[in-house]
Amino acid sequence: MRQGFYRVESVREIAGNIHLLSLHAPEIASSVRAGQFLNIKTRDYFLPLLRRPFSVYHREGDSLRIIFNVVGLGTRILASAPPGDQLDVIGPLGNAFGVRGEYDEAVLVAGGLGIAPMPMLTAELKSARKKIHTFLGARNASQIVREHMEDVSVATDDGSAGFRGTVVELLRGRLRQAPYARPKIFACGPTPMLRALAVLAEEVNIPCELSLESPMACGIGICQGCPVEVTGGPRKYALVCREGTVFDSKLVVL
Amino acid sequence: MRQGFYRVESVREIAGNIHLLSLHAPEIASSVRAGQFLNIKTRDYFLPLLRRPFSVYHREGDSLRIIFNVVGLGTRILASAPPGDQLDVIGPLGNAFGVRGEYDEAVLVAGGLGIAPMPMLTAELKSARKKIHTFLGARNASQIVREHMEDVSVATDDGSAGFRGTVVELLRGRLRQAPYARPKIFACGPTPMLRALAVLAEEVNIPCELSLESPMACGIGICQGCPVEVTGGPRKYALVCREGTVFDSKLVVL
Amino acid sequence: MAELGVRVGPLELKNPVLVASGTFGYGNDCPELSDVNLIGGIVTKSLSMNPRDGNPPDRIVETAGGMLNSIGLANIGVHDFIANKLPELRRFDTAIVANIAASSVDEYCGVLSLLEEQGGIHGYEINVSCPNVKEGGLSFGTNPSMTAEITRRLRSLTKKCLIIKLTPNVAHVSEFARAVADEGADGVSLINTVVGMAIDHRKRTPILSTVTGGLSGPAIKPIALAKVYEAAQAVKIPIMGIGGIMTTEDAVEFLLAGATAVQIGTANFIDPSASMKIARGLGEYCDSNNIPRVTDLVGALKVRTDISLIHSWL
Amino acid sequence: MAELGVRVGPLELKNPVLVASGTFGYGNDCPELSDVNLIGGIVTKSLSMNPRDGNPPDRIVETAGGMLNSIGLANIGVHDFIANKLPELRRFDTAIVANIAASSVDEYCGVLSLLEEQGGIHGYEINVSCPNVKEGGLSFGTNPSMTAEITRRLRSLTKKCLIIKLTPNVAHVSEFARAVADEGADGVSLINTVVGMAIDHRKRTPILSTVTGGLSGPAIKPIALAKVYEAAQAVKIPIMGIGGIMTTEDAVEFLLAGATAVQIGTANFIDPSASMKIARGLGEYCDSNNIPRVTDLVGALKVRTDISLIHSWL
Ligand SMILES: Cc1cc2nc3c(=O)[nH]c(=O)nc-3n(C[C@H](O)[C@H](O)[C@H](O)COP(=O)(O)OP(=O)(O)OC[C@H]3O[C@@H](n4cnc5c(N)ncnc54)[C@H](O)[C@@H]3O)c2cc1C
Ligand SMILES: Cc1cc2nc3c(=O)[nH]c(=O)nc-3n(C[C@H](O)[C@H](O)[C@H](O)COP(=O)(O)OP(=O)(O)OC[C@H]3O[C@@H](n4cnc5c(N)ncnc54)[C@H](O)[C@@H]3O)c2cc1C
Ligand SMILES: Cc1cc2nc3c(=O)[nH]c(=O)nc-3n(C[C@H](O)[C@H](O)[C@H](O)COP(=O)(O)O)c2cc1C
Ligand SMILES: Cc1cc2nc3c(=O)[nH]c(=O)nc-3n(C[C@H](O)[C@H](O)[C@H](O)COP(=O)(O)O)c2cc1C
Ligand code: FES
Ligand code: FES
Repeated sequence: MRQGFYRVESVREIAGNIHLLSLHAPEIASSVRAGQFLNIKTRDYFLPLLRRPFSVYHREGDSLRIIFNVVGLGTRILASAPPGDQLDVIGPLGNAFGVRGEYDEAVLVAGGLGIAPMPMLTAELKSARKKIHTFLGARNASQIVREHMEDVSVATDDGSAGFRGTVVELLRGRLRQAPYARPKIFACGPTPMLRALAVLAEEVNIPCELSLESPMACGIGICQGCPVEVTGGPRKYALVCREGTVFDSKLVVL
Repeated sequence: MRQGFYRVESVREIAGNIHLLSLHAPEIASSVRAGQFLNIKTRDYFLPLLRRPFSVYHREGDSLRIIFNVVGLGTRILASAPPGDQLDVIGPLGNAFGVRGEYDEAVLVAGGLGIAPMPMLTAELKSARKKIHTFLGARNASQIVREHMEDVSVATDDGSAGFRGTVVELLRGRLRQAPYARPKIFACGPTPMLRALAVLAEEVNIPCELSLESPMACGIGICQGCPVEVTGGPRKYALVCREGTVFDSKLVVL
Repeated sequence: MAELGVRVGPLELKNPVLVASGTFGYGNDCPELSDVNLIGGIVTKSLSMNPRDGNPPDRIVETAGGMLNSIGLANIGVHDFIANKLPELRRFDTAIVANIAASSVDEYCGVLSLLEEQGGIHGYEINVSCPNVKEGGLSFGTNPSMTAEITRRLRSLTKKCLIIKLTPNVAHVSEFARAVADEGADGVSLINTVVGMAIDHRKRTPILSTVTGGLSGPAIKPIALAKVYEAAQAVKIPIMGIGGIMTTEDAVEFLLAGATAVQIGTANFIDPSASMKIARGLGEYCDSNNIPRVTDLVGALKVRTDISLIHSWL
Repeated sequence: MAELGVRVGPLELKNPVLVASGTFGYGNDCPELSDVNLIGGIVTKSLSMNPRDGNPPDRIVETAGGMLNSIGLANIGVHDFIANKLPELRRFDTAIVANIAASSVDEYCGVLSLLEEQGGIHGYEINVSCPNVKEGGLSFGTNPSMTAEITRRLRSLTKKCLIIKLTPNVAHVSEFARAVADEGADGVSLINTVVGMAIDHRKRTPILSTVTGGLSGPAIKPIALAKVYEAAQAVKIPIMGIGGIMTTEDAVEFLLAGATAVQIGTANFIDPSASMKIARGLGEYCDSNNIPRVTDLVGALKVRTDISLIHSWL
């Protein structure tokens, strides 16, 4: 974990309202792992006040990429950040996906901007020699980003691309057809999707890791602002920013 | 008085930390008079919260120019406003200098950014066929702007250009040497300078108009936030934004 | 088109948006930039019996997301208002609410009585954030029994809409809301400004001539929402929500928290037609969300009840 | 090089900058990003007798120039703190101030007594913005006699620095400052967060699980300055100023208003080394303004005395 000013290399819109921002951040790039995030100060004064957390989407040499939707002021500012701009960034933050371990086929499941960590995860899985299957859910065809991902199946709410319905339904169907060999699920996306996925993983008894979101004030574990309810153990809550963002689906209550 | 979005044509630094911003504002340009000001929203959200008032510096066709120092956030934002940016502007505001009237020689006195209204005033005085003498005070040579002004004499605090001392001392000396024919003083600048000038005008008994500054919340007379103490008459205060910014030096207490 | 009309006691408003006292002059000060016929009502600058010069400069300073003011209730006095402002206000197709400020209970009564004799005033808003000269200048509004007494006395003088404007600078605003409701006020409006201060570290002086002033603007919206919600839980009389309302969504939040109407203050300084835009915006908001009556939003906040005391742990 | 040391009763601080309770974990949570040896002191997260889970999500929401939190005083409890945090804290070359929260006077006393037996704690800050279970959850801190009683009981248990942290959610904070000064507190710290609320107009729910929360950050700086100034006029004991301090100049403003030291809260979330930068900044500020001792700034505000009552007219 470090804090520094890093140069914006480029920002461009790669899909409907989805922007790709590239940062020159050698120190962070050298240590970041899939599932970790950056906490970015979008401006040097108090509006927005807090940093904005973004998963690391992709790494290329000294460059780190994030992708994001413009949803409010912070992302609006980032989307129009001029190349050369120096952003105050803290990272890498959070734990990471459990890439090592006893499984053979990795099943990646992402909804909406939940694709964000998948390209980096894909890269790590490949070097770990895991077989990869990717399931992406999006509102419609215009919202699909599939770069740097493998064996991609798509579900859209409106059926404008791939399966019509949720990505979890798509996966459920796929699992019915043919089981994977010693699979493990890695997921990121909206809470309702993760909730449904956790249920599915339980049913079919496949280990499942979820990357969670939470409003965050600090991102580094000092504000206690990002609780998620956890099962088993004395504590009722864990901190998403520090003990997560990746949790075993069996150990969290969504 | 109107409110509208007007396009930034250009912004450039014309002297040490002094910036010239040009706005395409036909409706305002057609009616503005020397000494009036614009109230500009520097951003479309709440930091800065309030508008920022700026005297109209110069008019050219449909274009209005303002010049300003970067002193804080609002001016910092304006100084880096990209051409094509649309600024929310209210104007023209305030009364104006009394160009018409019984005098022959106009004596313009400005300190620091008090030069702002002088070019427009000079233009109006010329069309009113008045003789013009301009006295500019600045911290040092690098802070002097003299475009669009006539018969300019300069005073600097450090003597790096013209007379060493205050512009009021410079004027006092000049008046000792040779009196003007039916003169009238028009001034804008820091309060201490205007105070000294009012005293001088009183002594030598020359009519004198001062353009005042005040913190302003609205600029249009609805907040009562910009009082200046006035003499004679029942009321203790007048509103700088609406009853001014130009006042007869005899009628205000600075 | 959704129904936007609301009622505050006997006062009928064609829509729930008013301009707040002291932030729009006397109501007719900038016709070039705003059309007051489009909003539910105008609350005038606070009126006292005699003209008030107000405080020395500086009266205004900007803060993070807000501003401090110390105007000192500068106003032309009720006589001048009646003679020179009211006739024009009568011509507007909007509710005129006269805001009254005073330094004694008798002065409140005197000003209201004078206005009561005039036509064209639809209601009164009482600014109790004023120094009670009898009590060495302590604000009426921080003393429940004083606030109640003012209400009782004024209630006996008018059948028109009587609204008491509460100060947020108290521990429990609900206590004050109850006190005035019990005395028959038709409504409460809140919040007035929050006491604040700004310092010039170079000069080592307070920026406002009066040391402290009143904080307003977006910075105080969360405080205002909490106070409005607290008052709404405590009393049944209508509430006018005030504090940092800049957008239509802000106004909706106040309605959900329990306000029947809202007042726009600081936003007028930044955009003199802010209140008109919000009034129109509320109509569009209702239409696009299939809300037949704006009153359907009032107090419609859904609050979990499974969380007890802990909410007082911050 | 200016002298930056200050004293709060028996507590000596090498410089007047501390990190505020609950905004820096237990003090040793982010060594990679900040060096606590550079600041005057650490105020720990509020400690209660038993561990507290804290409130359900959402606990955080950003507002204009500020943020609301409803953490619910989630903490590991004093026993775990003593066993697992204190040993590390002892190694730091900075003052350790243990902040205590409780739901009964006895709990306050119990927690302090446990800490009193340990070495390495230089003082206590008492968070009285807690629900008094006996009183149906009304906050201790909004009741002067309760606040006084807590002070009296704790004073009898320790000779170490005892600081009472006051809530701003009262009409007259000076009343509370006086009450605790009279009971022998070594200092007061203020302000704690301001009660506020945020609403999701789409879901029509409060954003915080507990409906209301505590407002902090730049938005409340003017409120905090006014409260600190009011307290400084009322009592002679040292004051720790808190509220929206983001820069060295902000800190200077609090000192001028009468604070002997300052605490940095929300700023830590945005920049974990904010307090260290401000501590260094204060030294540079003094040097470049030829101020030999930082204490020369304390209460150095120049206030006009020719303006009387009117300051209560807003
Ligand atoms: C660990 C983590 C990783 C994330 N990664 C990505 C990513 O890779 N791509 C992406 O597009 N978005 C991501 N998000 C969501 C992203 O942080 C928000 O979209 C962003 O903060 C919105 O800021 P804003 O000012 O534009 O929106 P606003 O709505 O104006 O923000 C207001 C406040 O709400 C918070 N907020 C808003 N949306 C979210 C959200 N979904 N989760 C948490 N806080 C939120 C903001 O941080 C801010 O404090 C991530 C969130 C977290 C917690
Ligand atoms: C009628 C009028 C005309 C002006 N014309 C010019 C001009 O032509 N050129 C120029 O450079 N400046 C001019 N000023 C001053 C200019 O408005 C301020 O420099 C500017 O508002 C600073 O904004 P900021 O956010 O950069 O500074 P900040 O210091 O961050 O502003 C903080 C607050 O203080 C107010 N403020 C700061 N300085 C002044 C000031 N000198 N007078 C009034 N309010 C101030 C701001 O408006 C804002 O509300 C004028 C002021 C007035 C009242
Ligand atoms: C410059 C200014 C002047 C005000 N004058 C008055 C007044 O005369 N009487 C009154 O009751 N409230 C007055 N207020 C308070 C506002 O009516 C309103 O309650 C407060 O500003 C909060 O709303 P806002 O955040 O939308 O501004 C004034 C506020 C400001 C900013
Ligand atoms: C997330 C958060 C948690 C806090 N927890 C505590 C706490 O446990 N005990 C306490 O006395 N104050 C607590 N506070 C209040 C701060 O210590 C401080 O008084 C307040 O935030 C104002 O300062 P600021 O504006 O610099 O943040 C907390 C504040 C925040 C934002
Ligand atoms: S965001 Fe602060 S602890 Fe997680
Ligand atoms: S600035 Fe509002 S009245 Fe002059």
